[in-house]
Amino acid sequence: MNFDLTEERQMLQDGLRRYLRDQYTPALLSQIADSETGWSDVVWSGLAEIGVIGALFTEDQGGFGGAGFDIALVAEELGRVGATEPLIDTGLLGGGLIAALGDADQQALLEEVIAGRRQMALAHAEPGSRYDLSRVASTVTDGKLSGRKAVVVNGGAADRLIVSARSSGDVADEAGISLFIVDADAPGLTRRSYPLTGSGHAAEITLDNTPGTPLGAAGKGYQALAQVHARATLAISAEAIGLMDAIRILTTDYLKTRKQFGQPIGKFQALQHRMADMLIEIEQARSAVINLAGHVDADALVRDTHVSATKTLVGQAARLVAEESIQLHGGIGMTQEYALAHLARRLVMVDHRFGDTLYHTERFVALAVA
Amino acid sequence: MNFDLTEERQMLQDGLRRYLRDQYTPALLSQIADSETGWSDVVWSGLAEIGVIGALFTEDQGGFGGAGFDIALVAEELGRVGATEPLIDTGLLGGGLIAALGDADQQALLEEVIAGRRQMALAHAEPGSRYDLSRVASTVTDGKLSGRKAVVVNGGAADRLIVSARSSGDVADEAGISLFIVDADAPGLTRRSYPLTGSGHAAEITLDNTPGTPLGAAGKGYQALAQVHARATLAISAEAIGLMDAIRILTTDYLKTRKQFGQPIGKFQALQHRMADMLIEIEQARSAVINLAGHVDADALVRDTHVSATKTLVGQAARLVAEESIQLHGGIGMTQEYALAHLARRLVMVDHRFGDTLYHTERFVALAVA
Amino acid sequence: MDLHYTDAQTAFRTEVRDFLAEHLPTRLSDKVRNGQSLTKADHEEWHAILNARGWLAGNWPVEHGGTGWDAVQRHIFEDEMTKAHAPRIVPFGLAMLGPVLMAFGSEDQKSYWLPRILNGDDWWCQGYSEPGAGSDLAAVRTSAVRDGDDYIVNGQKTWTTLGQHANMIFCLVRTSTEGKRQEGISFLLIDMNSPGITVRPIVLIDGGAEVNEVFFDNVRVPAANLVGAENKGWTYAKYLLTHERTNIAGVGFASAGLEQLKRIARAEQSGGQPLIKNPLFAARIAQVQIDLMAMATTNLRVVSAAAAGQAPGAESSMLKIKGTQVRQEINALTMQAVGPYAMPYVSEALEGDNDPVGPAYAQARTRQYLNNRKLSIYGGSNEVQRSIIAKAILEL
Amino acid sequence: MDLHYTDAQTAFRTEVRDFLAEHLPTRLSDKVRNGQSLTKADHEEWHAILNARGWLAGNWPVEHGGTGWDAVQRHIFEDEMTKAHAPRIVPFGLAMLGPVLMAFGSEDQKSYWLPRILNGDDWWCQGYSEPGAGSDLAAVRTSAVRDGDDYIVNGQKTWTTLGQHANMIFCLVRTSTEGKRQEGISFLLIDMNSPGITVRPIVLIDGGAEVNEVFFDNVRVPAANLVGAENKGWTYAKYLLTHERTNIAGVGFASAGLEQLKRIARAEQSGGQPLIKNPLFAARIAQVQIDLMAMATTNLRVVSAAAAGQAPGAESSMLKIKGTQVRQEINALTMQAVGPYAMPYVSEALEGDNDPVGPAYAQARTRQYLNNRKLSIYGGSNEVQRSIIAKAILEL
Repeated sequence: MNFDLTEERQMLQDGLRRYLRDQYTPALLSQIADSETGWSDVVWSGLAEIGVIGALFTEDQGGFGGAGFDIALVAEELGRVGATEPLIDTGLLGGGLIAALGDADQQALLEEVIAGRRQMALAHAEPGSRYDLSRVASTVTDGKLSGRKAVVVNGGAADRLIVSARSSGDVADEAGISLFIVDADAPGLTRRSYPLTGSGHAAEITLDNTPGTPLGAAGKGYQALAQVHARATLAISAEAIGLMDAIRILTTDYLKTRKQFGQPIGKFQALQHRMADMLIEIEQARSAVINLAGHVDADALVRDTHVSATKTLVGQAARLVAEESIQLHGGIGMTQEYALAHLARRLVMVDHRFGDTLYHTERFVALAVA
Repeated sequence: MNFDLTEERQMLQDGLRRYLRDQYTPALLSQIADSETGWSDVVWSGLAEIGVIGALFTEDQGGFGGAGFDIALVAEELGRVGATEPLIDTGLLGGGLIAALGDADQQALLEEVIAGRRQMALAHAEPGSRYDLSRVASTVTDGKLSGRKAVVVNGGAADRLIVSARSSGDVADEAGISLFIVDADAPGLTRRSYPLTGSGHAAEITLDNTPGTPLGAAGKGYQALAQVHARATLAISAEAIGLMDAIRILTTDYLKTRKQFGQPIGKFQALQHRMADMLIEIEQARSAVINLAGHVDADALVRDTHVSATKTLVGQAARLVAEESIQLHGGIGMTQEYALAHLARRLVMVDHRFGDTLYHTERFVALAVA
Repeated sequence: MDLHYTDAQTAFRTEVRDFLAEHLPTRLSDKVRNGQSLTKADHEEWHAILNARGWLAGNWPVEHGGTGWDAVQRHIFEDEMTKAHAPRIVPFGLAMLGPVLMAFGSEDQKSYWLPRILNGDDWWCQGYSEPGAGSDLAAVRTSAVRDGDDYIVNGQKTWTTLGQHANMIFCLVRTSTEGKRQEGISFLLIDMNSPGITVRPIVLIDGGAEVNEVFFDNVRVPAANLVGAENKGWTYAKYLLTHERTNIAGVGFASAGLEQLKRIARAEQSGGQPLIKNPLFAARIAQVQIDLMAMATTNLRVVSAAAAGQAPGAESSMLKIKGTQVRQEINALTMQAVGPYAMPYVSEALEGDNDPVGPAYAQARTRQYLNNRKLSIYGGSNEVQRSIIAKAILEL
Repeated sequence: MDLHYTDAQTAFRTEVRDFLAEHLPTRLSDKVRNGQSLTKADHEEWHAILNARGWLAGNWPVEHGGTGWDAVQRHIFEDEMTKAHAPRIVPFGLAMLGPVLMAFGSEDQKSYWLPRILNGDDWWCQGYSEPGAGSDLAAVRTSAVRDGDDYIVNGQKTWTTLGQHANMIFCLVRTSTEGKRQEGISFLLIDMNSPGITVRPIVLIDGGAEVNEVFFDNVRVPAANLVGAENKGWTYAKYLLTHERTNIAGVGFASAGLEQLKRIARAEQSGGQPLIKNPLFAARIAQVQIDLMAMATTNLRVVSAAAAGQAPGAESSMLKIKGTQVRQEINALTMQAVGPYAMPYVSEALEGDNDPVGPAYAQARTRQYLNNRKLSIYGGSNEVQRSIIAKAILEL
């Protein structure tokens, strides 16, 4: 048992942290907010250069990491500055599915992803599917895809989409889900892109007899989807740890400097105790992320037990930290201009991707309680 | 709309409060703890004399009250001193069922109850029936009762029991439950009496071809059981308000006198804020009890919606108040000798009669949410 | 004890309900129901409708053009308004300034300003908070120095809600620095179009711009606009704060919000069934519904005491805390209910879009959740309220 | 980062598990599993079994008859012990006094007392707390005045756990009233059979008598029983408090408790199905299980740091708080699970009854719930721990 970082990871963390601290200025954030994609091209290239995208993949896949602890490390650092680059969408979902299922030709695309030259998105969820991974109503007929895809994060910026469609079975069956690589400008595909709370963009996508290239065996997409979702959940959970650390520090600093009724408000015992409780929950969430990082490549039962435990705990801690930090700041915490706003918005949205506390509590019950 | 007490109720409250304050000394409590019944004969007679038992019944029934607000008023006062007399069991359950279903002869028994000369208990719940009111496995054959009854509060002291048995239907059906008046020393009836946490006694009762006199129509007992349980739930909820008021005052007084680190611990802001939160929840519970008192005789849907809302909120407040008050007292709050122990034990047990927060939350969902 | 309304009260409720059914524009109630923002024109339209019926000033006496309602009638009116998803009445002129003028204003001030409030001639805003003061209202630094028949005002106010719409502001200003801080404060009415006033919007965490900073740079204000006596403004401000708190729990807002939550939870699907059938989500709704049922009665206990002439005391602190907890929990559950469609950011400007991203009911839920974090901060934060309870009720 | 145990550690775990399967008497594990009290003889029996195997002193070095285990081995041992429902090792001699004697005791003291602890010749108890002191340990008033070769001790200790079984007590006593309060305290070993000592049981809220008051009335104690230097006892007491805190979270207790909770929830019926199938109850179990999974890892992080030689700091305050929250929640859920059978009061004396009221697993659950309210009070209340976190980690 060992909770220390390896030397390589320590170096990656140091470099990445330094890079992001320099890049993620308030000016960059406001530039991102006004941009068409909701993130920065420059930073994306920089991340690729440092090797952050490569850290998500094994050497066999053309990267130099790929373990749960690699994912957690880089995602946490991105979270620490509220970075909005599509590491999850282009890297873990898009790149991850190609790494898992792609044939030799398709693997070339992965190379481009790792080099930072290609944007991707996973067009899987649909209006009304909520967080159910097996619920797919879109259809494929003679290799042509039809259907609607909902809240496809990075869907506007992606030049390649991975699209799921049902080739057999009932709407909620795990079997019968097929995956396809689809050009973003393929015929019959329309995209409506819009900004997200906390930056980044997503798109509503309509497919109408849109051609796609099969990715993996027909009807066998579910296992790979479940695997990349586990890794994406790890990433967003680790990102939440970074966000919570940053918010906690911001709040502690504010409590030390802000004076009211003649003393720093951090001297008020009620606020001290609430900060202590917040810290305890952040540490709990951190341990949960470590657990998930260590088991994200385990068999499905063990993996998903940790996915659901971690996402539940992270979701609960995220709500507590977002709400308490705004409350303890008072008025200033309500303003967009102050650094907390961006971080808190991103943190609140963590519960709305890859299943919320409700979804994961129920799944945990099914997997590990009853 | 009017939240003031009528003059009559105000007088009853004043008299009862004064009486109980004088009677419920630490000496009486220790006497009660060592007694065979878990309550005081003397106080029971006193309560009858003041008219407390009569307050549970309408004039038609031989009392002079009987409304929800009458029940709430007397139960709250009993709670305030941690009184353990069987107002619920002899009065609301035993007496209440006779008032609802008894023929002219049986009503004579009610007169004795109101006069304080007769002890009763309801032998309804069974091992494994938990809080399900319709779950009855005991049987009746040719007027003879057989089965096991669990945690029959006041079952040892009662000289008349009301026993439920199934005359038809499946084990959980509402229809087919019959009620009987059974002599405590009837043949085939065995009682094992034992003390309860927070005083009072209960009995495990076994019936083996025990004779009983039918109370009400065969197979039609459920509605009356539901009605007296609603009234009993109101009483135990109001009792909890009295307990919580007393505990809150005890705790506030302690915080004012107990000094640590050089000042009364009531000056520590973290404790102040927790006391404020506790007070808010007590007030919420008080309002819920008022709601139930005002609707305990309404039609079943409205009545039971309030029963479940109130019991849920009271159960939650009770846990909070019991745990916080012990915590805020520190070591002294853990000792049996200190007044808090008896009150807190009774308060904690409130969740274990007539359905706990879990049971009532689910019932509320079924009645009023989905 | 009697939980029931009198026949007259029940009849009044019916009258209000019928009026709203007939006169409340659907366009406005749809906006309120979906949590969307209202424009200045929306507010003015609704005020005019209520004023035509004589129901705009529920807490004013008849002699000044108000309704003369008692506390229970006001409660019934507010209850029906929120259940019908009517826009709330903008409080600055009607609920805040009006009562202060009636109690402390000169006859000239009353006869000039009060009718203008009813007629919508002025949009008032509130100049209380200053930067860095937080919940400490007496920390007024904006100064007013007498110069002939005028005061010269310099300083800054902040958190001025809807100040962008206002042509008038009532301000606490410092007219003396001697003695206790509370004793040098005056209550001044200032024309927002005066030279030297700058209004700067503060964009909030939800992206909306409902509050403002107001800067005063040698602003000349006629001394006739002083309310009451110089240096006595603190008294008037406290009067204003304690005067009208019967709606502090926001029972009506919570009821309306709960109804919306249930509507959404019936429409959203989860695991092949309506979300409201999910036992865990249903239990969370149950919890907030049970809390609200109790809070409504706590509120009525206070309202009823107020109707009997008792001044609401620290009980209003309890209502404030529980009220914000319930409303914020409803907001959180509603945001959770809309699932992934909580993520799209829809600006105020775009929210009326005919082709919304996802269901129309989902559009404003995250904004509303974020915006309503303010409920536990403003008007004396919940922390301040807890300290009030500890001191005033628990005597700790 | 590596969450896995080494092969040697895994082999050790198997060895411990096998030993417990063979040597832990079922009579004892049944009592522990059902939350029942253990007698003095029960404890002594179990200590002797462990001592025979050489595993009684997990935190002692080999030279003194201990195991020489590192922090991870100790963690594995404790984990297996609690999973097997073994009685906990009574800490007073082994975990508390032993390390202090090794660090600060004379050679005579070490060679005399340490073997006696292992052999069970002495039952030690702790004389730290005094009436009214609460979490303020330095408020020692019990005095020890030198008289020739003896000290004369007068005063009172309280909350002395299992003092009724003890023949020896280690005490903080005041030997000087000059200077800082901490500087006049000494660490003294006292024979409980000395004339002038009275032990009075304190009955707790659960009806059990596990703690005591100990009165000292001119008790004569040989000066040879002073540990270390006079007036330096505070240092030794602090050492004791910070020395062995890796089990402060009580992960093993919580795991065993969770397993019991699930066993009961499978056995109890609610609405015609096992209680564990009830979605709301299952969700509450899930919550505590999820919390425990995370806490176990937080604990390992601290254990692992300790194994690497870092002294656990304020992190142990976090573990204390979360550990008590988890254990108390498990107690509350277990009491809830047994339903109406939580109500019967079964005294310690009767709990071994062959014909229990209701299921045997239900008997002690309310007592256990009430008794374990102490977890968040003793050893520095959770309030004190929060203040430590605020100061030491958050630097507020």
